[in-house]
Order: sequence, then C-alpha cells, then structure tokens
Amino acid sequence: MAVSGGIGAPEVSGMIKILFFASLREQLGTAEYKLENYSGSVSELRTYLGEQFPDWQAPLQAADLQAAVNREMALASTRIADGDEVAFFPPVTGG
Amino acid sequence: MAVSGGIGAPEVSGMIKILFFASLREQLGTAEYKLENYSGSVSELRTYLGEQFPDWQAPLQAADLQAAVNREMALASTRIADGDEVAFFPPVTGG
Amino acid sequence: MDFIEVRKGAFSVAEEFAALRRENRGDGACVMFVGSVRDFNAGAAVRGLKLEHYPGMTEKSLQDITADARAHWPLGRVRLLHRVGPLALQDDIVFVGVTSPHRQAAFAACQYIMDRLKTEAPFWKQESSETGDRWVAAREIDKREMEKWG
Amino acid sequence: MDFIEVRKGAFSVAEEFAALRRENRGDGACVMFVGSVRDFNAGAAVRGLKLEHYPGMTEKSLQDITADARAHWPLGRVRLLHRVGPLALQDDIVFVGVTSPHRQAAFAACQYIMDRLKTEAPFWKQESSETGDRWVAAREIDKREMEKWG
Repeated sequence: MAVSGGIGAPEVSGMIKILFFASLREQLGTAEYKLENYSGSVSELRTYLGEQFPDWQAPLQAADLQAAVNREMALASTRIADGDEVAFFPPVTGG
Repeated sequence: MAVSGGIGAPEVSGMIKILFFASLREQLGTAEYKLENYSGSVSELRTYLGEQFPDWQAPLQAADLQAAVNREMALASTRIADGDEVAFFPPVTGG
Repeated sequence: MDFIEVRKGAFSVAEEFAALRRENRGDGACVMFVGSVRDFNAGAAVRGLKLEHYPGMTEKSLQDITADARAHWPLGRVRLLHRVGPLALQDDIVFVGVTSPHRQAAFAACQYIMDRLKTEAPFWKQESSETGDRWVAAREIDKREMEKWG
Repeated sequence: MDFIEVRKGAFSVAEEFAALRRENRGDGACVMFVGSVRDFNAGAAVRGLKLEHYPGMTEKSLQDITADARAHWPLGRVRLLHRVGPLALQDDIVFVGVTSPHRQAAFAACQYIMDRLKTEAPFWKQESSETGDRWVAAREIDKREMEKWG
C-alpha cells in the first residue's frame, strides 16, 4: 500500500493526486495514485482509471461512491485541474 | 411565617391542609393554613379564603395562580375532600 | 433505571456521565443538558438565585415527566438532578442525561424532559440583583415550546 | 470559540464540560452528545471498531458544519472531538458540546452538528466481530434525519 492521505496542502505540481479510503482502498489495494497531465471531470476520471486498471473498474463504478476535489465534496461533473487532490470513498459512517 | 410545606404524606384527618409557595407565600405572609370541615371546589376555596382574610383576596385572585390537590395539578372545578393537601402557587420557573 | 433527585448541593457532571455509561453496553447515544445561572435576566445584573420547591410534589412531577418520556422513546438510563436553595452566579441548576440506542431518541427525550420540567415541575426562582430580590416571572416561550409535543 | 479535534486518544467528558462552562457567564444552557461503541450492530456481536478518516478534509468538514450551526443559532462555545484508530467496546467515539443563552438553540445546534457529521464528515467505521472484519454500511436513517434541516 502506498502513502495514505497526508495532512499537507494539496500539491500544486503538474499532476493530480488521487486518494482512496476505507473499503474502496482495500478493494483497489492502494491508498494513493498519481496521474500526470490529466484533464477531465470526476466521472471521466472514474471511467479512465477503470480502463487503465480492469480490477478497479467494478469498485470505481459503485453507485454510492462519493468524490471530493481539494477536500470539498464534488459532483460527477466537477472539473479536475493540475495540482488538484481528488479523493474517492464510500458513504461516510462516522459518529 | 408558619411551617413551610412538609415532606410527609397528606394528612388524613377531618381537615384540609393548604400550602402557599414562592411569591404567593410572601404576599400572604404564611406558608400553611389548616381548615376544618371544608367542602367545595378549588375555585370556591380561593373565594372562601379571600372572604376570611381580606388581605389575601387580591393575591388569591391572580389570574395565573395555579393549584394542586394531593400533589397533582388541579382545575378550578376540582373537588376538595377532608384530608386533602391543597396548594396554591404562581407559575413555575425552574430549570 | 431512573435517578431523580432534588438536592441542595452541587452535582458533578463527570459523575453523572459515568453513571449513565457504566456497564451500559446497549446504548450508543448519550445526550446531556446542563442549565446554569446566567448573569443577566430582564436587564438587571443578577448576583445570585434562590430556588424553592414543593417537597413531595416536585419529585412526583419529575418522575411523571420521565415516565412519559420512556413511553415515547426507547431509553436506557435517565438521570435528572435539580438543585434548590441559594445558588451563585454560574452555578449549575439542573442536569438531565439520557441514554438510548438511538441518537434521535436521546435528543428528543432530553429536550422533552427539559421542556416539561420548565412548564410544570414546581420550582420557583428568586433572583438577587442590584435592585433587590424579585421572583422570576414565567416566560411565555417555555409554554410555546411545550405545544410542539402535542 | 470553536474547538475541533480529530484524535486517537480518549477524551474526557468532564474536561470538555469544564472547558464549555469556564468563565462562560452569558450562556445558561449547555447540551452535550456523546456517541460510543455499541456491542450489537446488524446482528453480529461486535468486539471493537477501527475508525479511518481523511486527514485535512475531515477537520475542514467539521469546521464547516460548526460554522453553519453558528449561522443558524446564537451559540457561545462549541467543542467537537472525534476519535480515530482502534476503539474497544463501550469506548466513546464522538463528543459534541454547545453552549447558548437559549436552551432550544443549544439542543437544535448540537443535534444539527451530529446529523451533518453522520452524513458528510469523512469517517469510516470498520467493525470486528465474531464473523470477521467488515466496513459498516451507511444507514439510510441518517440521511432521512438530514432532510428535516432543509
């Protein structure tokens, strides 16, 4: 497993950092993935990652999966830009 | 000032015990009054006490005065019987 | 399962919380309310309070309110403590703590108990302020709050 | 005025209550919620929990929720603590405490913060039970509870 989501500020380089949490992290077998020169929406990123890694396809298409961009809840249509921190996770269950 | 409202059970003799609390107790200058062979409703008792003690008339006719009979909230029409413990008091302000 | 007490001395929120949770394996939710003496009421600077009650009836009223709360919601433990006698500024007056398997039930029951306590439990507050002692008047807002419980 | 903390270690309700009330002369009402590990969930006997969070985003989410509560109600102090990492049966998970001059505001704000925390703060629970470890599924009831806040 790679580095888990760190406390530092989102990265501002020419890449996006993608974090996975909880059951999704276990299903994918990784907590973090980096991508260079990616451009698209949150839903396009889900599709793209599933195409790159066939094992990820089913977990990433789960209907209740949620996404955040730069630590704010994001929509399927939210655009992703270089330097963004994107996160995918199942519905929250704290408290 | 007479005895304040005691912790014991209501009396079961041929008299009624009447208790006054808070600002009403101070206005009447007494915490307790006993009455023998009384029969009537709560509102009749208010009127009766005001007739017996003219100084009590105004405080006992206050529109927001509340009454309890045997430690249960009572209505103006609630009947009073020998051995009952009757209480008059202003609206409650605890908590 | 219910602990109800009218007392002169201070209570300890830490001890009350411990009593609510000790060996309480089924209840995941605990809601507590603590009411204390504010320093301003109706404009006059309050120095302290004196609380009077109706011994016997007050305890019975609190027991009835708690029993009604249990009839409405699935509650584990209920602890209700109310002080009487002289109180200083910032002293705690009342503690209501409830536990339940369900968060919503714990919130609703704690609020219900306080709403009814404020409107029907026989307690009377006398404030000491710079302008003398005065009996606190019942606030209409407390009666309005009761209406939501039907 | 707000204290928000995601932490591994246990918290002390007594210390949190003291921090809410210390030199707090204006607020007569304090409402506290404590959530703890129940021993039964969906039928399997739970032995313990592990809580995961999203460092950075979780704290931000709790700050946003608290700020929204302040925009709705007149609040004095807010203290919100949530544990992460391994937790044992009966351990406390979350503390939310609010003070206000008004009882109704304190109840509403405390409940609002918990309702939003349960539906949107990034925490995930994994239960250990006799039948193995499993991630807890989000409960529909928590989403329904949010609807009442519009």
